[in-house]
Amino acid sequence: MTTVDERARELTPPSTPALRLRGISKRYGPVVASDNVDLDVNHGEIHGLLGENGAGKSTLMKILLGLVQRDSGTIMRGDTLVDVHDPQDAVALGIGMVHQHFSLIDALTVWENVILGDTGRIDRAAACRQVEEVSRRYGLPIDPTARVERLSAGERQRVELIKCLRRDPSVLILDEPTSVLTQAESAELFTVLRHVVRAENRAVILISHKLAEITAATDQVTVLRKGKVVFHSATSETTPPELARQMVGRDVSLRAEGAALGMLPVDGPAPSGEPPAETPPETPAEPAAAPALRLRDLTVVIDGVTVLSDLSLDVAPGEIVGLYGVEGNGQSTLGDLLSGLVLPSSGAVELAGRPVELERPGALHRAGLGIIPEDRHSSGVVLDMSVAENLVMKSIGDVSGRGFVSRRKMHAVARHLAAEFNIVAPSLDAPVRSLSGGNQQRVVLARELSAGPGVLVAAQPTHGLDVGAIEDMYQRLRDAASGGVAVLLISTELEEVMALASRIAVICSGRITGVLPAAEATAERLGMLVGGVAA
Amino acid sequence: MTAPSTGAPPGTGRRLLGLLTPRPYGWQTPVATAVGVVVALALSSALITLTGGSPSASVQALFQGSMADWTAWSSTLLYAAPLLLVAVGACVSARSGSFNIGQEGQVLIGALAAAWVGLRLAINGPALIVIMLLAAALAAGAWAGLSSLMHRLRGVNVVVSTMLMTFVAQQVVAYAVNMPWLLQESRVGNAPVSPQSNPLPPSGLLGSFGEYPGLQINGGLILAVAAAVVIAVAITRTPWGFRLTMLGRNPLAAKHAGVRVNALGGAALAISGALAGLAGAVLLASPVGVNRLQPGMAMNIGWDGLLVALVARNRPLAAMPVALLFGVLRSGGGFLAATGVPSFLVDVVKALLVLAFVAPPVVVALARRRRSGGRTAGARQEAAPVAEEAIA
Amino acid sequence: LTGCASNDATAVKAPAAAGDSTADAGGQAGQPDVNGDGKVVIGVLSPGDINDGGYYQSFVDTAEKFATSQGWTLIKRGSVNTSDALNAARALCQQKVDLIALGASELRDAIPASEEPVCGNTAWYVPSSDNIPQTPKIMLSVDDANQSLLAAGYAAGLLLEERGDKKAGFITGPEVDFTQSAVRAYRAGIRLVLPDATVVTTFTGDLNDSAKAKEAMQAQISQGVKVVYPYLGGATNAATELANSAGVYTLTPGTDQCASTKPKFDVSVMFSPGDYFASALESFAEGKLQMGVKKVWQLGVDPYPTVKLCGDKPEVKKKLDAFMADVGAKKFDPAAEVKRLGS
Amino acid sequence: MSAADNISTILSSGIRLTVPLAFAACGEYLAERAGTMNISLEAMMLGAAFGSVATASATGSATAGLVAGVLIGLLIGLVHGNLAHRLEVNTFVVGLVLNALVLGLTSYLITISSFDSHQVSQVSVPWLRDIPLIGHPLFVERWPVYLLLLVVPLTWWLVERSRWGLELRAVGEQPQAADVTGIRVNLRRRQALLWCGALAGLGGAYLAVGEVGSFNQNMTAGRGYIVIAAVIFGAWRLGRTLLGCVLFGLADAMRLALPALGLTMNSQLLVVAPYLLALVAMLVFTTRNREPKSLGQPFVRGST
Ligand SMILES: Nc1ncnc2c1ncn2[C@@H]1O[C@H](COP(=O)(O)OP(=O)(O)OP(=O)(O)O)[C@@H](O)[C@H]1O
Ligand SMILES: Nc1ncnc2c1ncn2[C@@H]1O[C@H](COP(=O)(O)OP(=O)(O)OP(=O)(O)O)[C@@H](O)[C@H]1O
Ligand SMILES: [Mg+2]
Ligand SMILES: [Mg+2]
Repeated sequence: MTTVDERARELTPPSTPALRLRGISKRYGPVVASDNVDLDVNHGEIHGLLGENGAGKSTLMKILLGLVQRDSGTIMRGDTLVDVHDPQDAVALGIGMVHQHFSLIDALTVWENVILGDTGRIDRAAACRQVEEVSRRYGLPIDPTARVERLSAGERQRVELIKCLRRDPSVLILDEPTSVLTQAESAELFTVLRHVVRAENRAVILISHKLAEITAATDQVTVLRKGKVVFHSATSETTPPELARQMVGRDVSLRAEGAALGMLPVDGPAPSGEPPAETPPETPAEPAAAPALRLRDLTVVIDGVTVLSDLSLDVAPGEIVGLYGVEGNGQSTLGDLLSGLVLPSSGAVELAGRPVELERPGALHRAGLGIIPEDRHSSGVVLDMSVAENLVMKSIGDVSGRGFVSRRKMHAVARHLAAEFNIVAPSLDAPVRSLSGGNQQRVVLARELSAGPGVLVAAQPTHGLDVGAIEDMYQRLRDAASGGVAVLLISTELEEVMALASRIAVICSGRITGVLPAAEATAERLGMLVGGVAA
Repeated sequence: MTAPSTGAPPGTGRRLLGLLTPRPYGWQTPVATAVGVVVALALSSALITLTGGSPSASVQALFQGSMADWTAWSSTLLYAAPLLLVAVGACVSARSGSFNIGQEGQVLIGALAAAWVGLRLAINGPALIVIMLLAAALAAGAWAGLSSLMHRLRGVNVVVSTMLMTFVAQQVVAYAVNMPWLLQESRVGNAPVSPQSNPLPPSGLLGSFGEYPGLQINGGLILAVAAAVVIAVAITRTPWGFRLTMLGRNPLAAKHAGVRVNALGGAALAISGALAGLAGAVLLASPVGVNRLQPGMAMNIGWDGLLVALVARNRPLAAMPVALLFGVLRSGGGFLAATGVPSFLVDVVKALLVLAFVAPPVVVALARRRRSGGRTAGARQEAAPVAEEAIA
Repeated sequence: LTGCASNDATAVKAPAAAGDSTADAGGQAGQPDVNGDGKVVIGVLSPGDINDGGYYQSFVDTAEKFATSQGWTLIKRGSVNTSDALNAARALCQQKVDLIALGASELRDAIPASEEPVCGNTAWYVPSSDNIPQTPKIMLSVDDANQSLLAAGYAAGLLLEERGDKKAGFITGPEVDFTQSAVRAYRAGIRLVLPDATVVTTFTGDLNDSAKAKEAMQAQISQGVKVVYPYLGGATNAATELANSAGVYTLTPGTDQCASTKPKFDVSVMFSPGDYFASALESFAEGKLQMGVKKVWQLGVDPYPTVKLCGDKPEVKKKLDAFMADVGAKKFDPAAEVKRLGS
Repeated sequence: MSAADNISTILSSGIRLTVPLAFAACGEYLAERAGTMNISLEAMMLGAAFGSVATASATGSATAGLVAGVLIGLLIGLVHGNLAHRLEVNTFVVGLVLNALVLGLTSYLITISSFDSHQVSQVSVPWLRDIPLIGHPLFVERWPVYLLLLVVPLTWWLVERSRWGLELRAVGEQPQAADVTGIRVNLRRRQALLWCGALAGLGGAYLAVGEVGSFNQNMTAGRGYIVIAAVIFGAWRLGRTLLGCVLFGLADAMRLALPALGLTMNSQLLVVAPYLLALVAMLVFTTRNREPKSLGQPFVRGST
């Protein structure tokens, strides 16, 4: 490893940008993922990259990394024109990236993962030493000999960072690094980044959907829309509303904007010394009849880890209950459980007062529970089946007669739903894969609501949706509730929960740490509950 | 960063399925295939010339033995029937996402069961052949079901277990035909007996329509075509097939949608085994073989049937012409050997031709992807046509 | 015009076809060109590897030699799967062969083809060991494996006796009926000479797995076995070479290999299909090969089967020849002896 | 003969039967760790056996034959690798076709040629060979046997300690992640197949010019599949895989030697034993966790 001083010398003069992109374009068939993008990234700066889903942020970074080949354009590293054909080239150019997916090998240890992709002999002792050194320098504690499969999400994130920083990249790219971190962890991360940039004169590209993060952490900011650069500014000279407008191309309502952009005050965890106010027990707006959905003492253990412990929650008909918490606290397992993918080791789910036999496939659906799963690609839709097929997936019996699926009936149902839910698709026979994220989500929503459920569980329903789609989704959830459906909204976005829910339950480490009526919920109180402070 | 996922990862099967469906590309695939065949034939010719044979005569013999007249067609169809049965079964399991490669053994188990019923149950009349076919399907279905059970109980990889079970099946049959109390042929005088069963009684044979030298259609072919049609309809038109496709393409979503993943996956594997078992019964009871159980009687029909399904991209109807093609290779190859071309060389020619049919679609797909620039792009873009086609 | 052309073609062909059928009538018993197409084609099917340098190859070699000398065409096909026998025979018939010769009785399931119209004008030569029913369309060539193996055992016994030893070996492939009965006859033969001799038998499971055959041979050699019968296919040579290096006597599985030096055999046991086939081919050339008959080969009477000593041991040779003559003269019943001494 | 001599004989025989398996197993183990289920192992061994005998006969040197065997194994590995990990033809199909092709080709070529027999020479280690019981089996062997002393540790070192092996393991586990990290997944898999081909070739060549001295049709007789069973039995660990080979080799040796000692066993049972043992091993031990997670799956960048 070169020392910091050496690099600092090497990298002067700072006047030349570390990275200069000119006219980068990339098409995927009809989709222009990158449209003549120009971008300068300077040493000693954090450069924020903003944009809606599908704006082309990841594509641009993949081009930089050699994972995707650009159609046209030039890349300059310092003063030289370079070509990046594969990730090895990128490494040689000193470009490192912390990926969102697919970059750690579970079966290997931390140190093995960290040196993966290097060249030369393996020196275990040296590697461990380096891991420890890097982890000390940046405050990212980790055991170099641990197997990655045993690590938590946050720890994995640390490994990713260490792996990247150890390569000593002069350009560091982070693609949505905070989505699985607690606020405290995010704050730590930004401290590390500051250090990296200020003291070590590196260039950092930070991709995020969260405006607050961008405004707090970056020096420069670039906004992409539909593959084009639509806005560039020094961060200090712009404001979050301005950025939001640039991203979506119009003014957005404050609520939706806040929810869509994740504008959480990033002021760190609440001071822990002060004892939290005692939260009153759940008080539904009107003391309704029997709850439509009752979760009773649910405990789920996966691979020896208790992911949910004694989780209890009621949702009354006509009510929207928000389940709020930082990602990785058991929400996804709860979603899986309510999708029938995971069985609890103890506890029960009651629908309209009757316990559901969770072992029976499809029992929840039959008992009247509709669900919008968190990861629609993995369990919500079958990407390679058609829109129509996905729409009738759960009620295939209803569109069959005499043992055969009736294409006619299927199309009739699908046409009706597509019209009602504004699903835009090339055709009903087109695979769902060809739909945009928002429309894929509408397919799921349409399917679930069309079954006339008594309970609707929406897990991260607006993830990956643009503002218009978010507004639509909100309206549909409210409509469903006012129609008497009990809605459980599982979300990591505070603004979203605040915007929709009449009661807010907070989940932390697999248990409910408190339930507040929306009126009493403030960011501070929720923040404390999220941190597990009020048990 | 990977968020800890709680659900099971999408199965191996699905990814294999993706591979089992080389993507179609208009005119390019046929052209590439033609080029492949020409290359294979050229290589074969070179080899044949080396032995002092005549390549043109060999091509002619291939044709003569397989398509030149009704007799040749009859023999081609005889081979095509068991191949088609195996292939249709392979389509079912591949669609469900569990990749069965143990057909060669399942064919043998089917033949074993059919032979046992045919020789040991004193039934006369047409009931016998029906019971034989049922027994074959049941036994081989159960045999394949064992792999499913192992997957379910202990997570044993289906590909690995079906492969290993093939070798077990071979020894089971070898054992059965060596034990007089099981199925070994009866001794006449003091002449030695071979490791094979007695020939089946006439009521245990599959009848044929048509007479030599005209076109002869054996009951096995009718069975195979019926199976292909039924399975094709079941896969594409029934709720069951709908669930099966869902399972194969996204097991998690299927489970979420209320599909009983284990039961359906197991059923698919058992059905594919049962169809392979039927193929074994057809090998046993139709004139394609010698109507007795022999350890070598599977004659690679299981492996080749798997190839048929693969070339047909797991569509039972498309498997029909492909099975016919493989039937042509077999009957033509047999005829070629009868012209004096060494039979090992015939095997080489067949292997080269199989490569010629399997490789070109993939080459075309790859060339496409290379040309389209984005290396990441390929998979995503190509997925669309596959899906449409599979559903159509 | 095209119509005319095709008419011409059929018109020309018709008389030729008529000529064919007249030739058939006389052809069956009169000349080697049985089907009367103007050339003689012999088709040979063998269940084994026709290049094994032994048993199966002898059949093809004989046919080849004879066919060449007569200017006939020979079509040979080895390693025919028994399940594929019928189809293979049919395909040969379509090649218009005049004589189909099966290399071994394993292929007997091909015989039904002789009744089919495809094979209407074809002579059939079928070697057998007794349980193939005679039909009017085939010529059976029958030998009694008991006799040759008994004599082989007798020869082995004599060699053991001469060495003053009592331990003999037998190595073969799969444990199936024909190998088991071979063991019994061999053992009986040895015990005719040495009533208290022991015979060690190893089944390697595969007639062609040379490495395993060698290991079996090695094990027998280290157990002090002095005569071993490698009753094998492709693995014979590898095992015999090992025996040679240990000075252990060996016998050939079917063919005359006395001339061979590497490996070297001490006794040639001759019962290979080629030996019998040669005489059938001779009668065929003369047009005297008759269908519907059975030729039984008798040890001690016919030239084959027989057992020949390769080395120069007049004493042993005399006793062996006397034994075979006794069998030929029906002085005793080989089957009964095998039953008595074989197990 | 004393009991010790008998044991010593069986041990010798077991070692000779194990060695070709062990060479090929080292190769297959490495290929499977990289994610390829290499069915064409049989083709590699058989092709190499033929090539080695042909070359030994032509050059008069058994050692040259050994080298030729390795080269032929490499060639088949190259073909398999390029078809399966460049053209993305299903690896099982490639394996099946290659097996048929090589079996046909060698069976055919042996019919049109004849070869002298050659065998590599034997090494007898002074002193050590006199150790009772194991001295003779272990220290009087044909010299390529001692190559195992090199190949086994080298394979282990390559997989477990070298950077290449680390990358192989990554590729066999999570190819997408490995790719993002900058490892050329399909290249690594092709390289693993080359190593596998070289070692399977060495095993096949050893069988031909080491053990037997000549070639006969289908002389490997399914040893490739036994090796695959051994790797499964060994739960994708080198030590246990080799243990499996020794077990299968010794079982064969006992089967072949025991009749000479007056004992017999059911042969069918012994023939299936390797496959049954592999199945049982998978059922009894939860080998699933140790199975390379992407075993048998093709890698296509961008697909999941
Ligand atoms: N391999 C591909 N094939 C086809 N289209 C693609 C491919 N990869 C990306 N796209 C399309 O290119 C566009 C840009 O995608 P990209 O992943 O860069 O978006 P992003 O800005 O990173 O979004 P997100 O916020 O979801 O990460 C999208 O419309 C996407 O659908
Ligand atoms: N009991 C079973 N028998 C046969 N096939 C099954 C069985 N259970 C599941 N499958 C098939 O296996 C596929 C994957 O199932 P599952 O998610 O249980 O396993 P996995 O751990 O993802 O698979 P793999 O071990 O192949 O990686 C499914 O598509 C299904 O078709
Ligand atoms: Mg992205
Ligand atoms: Mg003629």
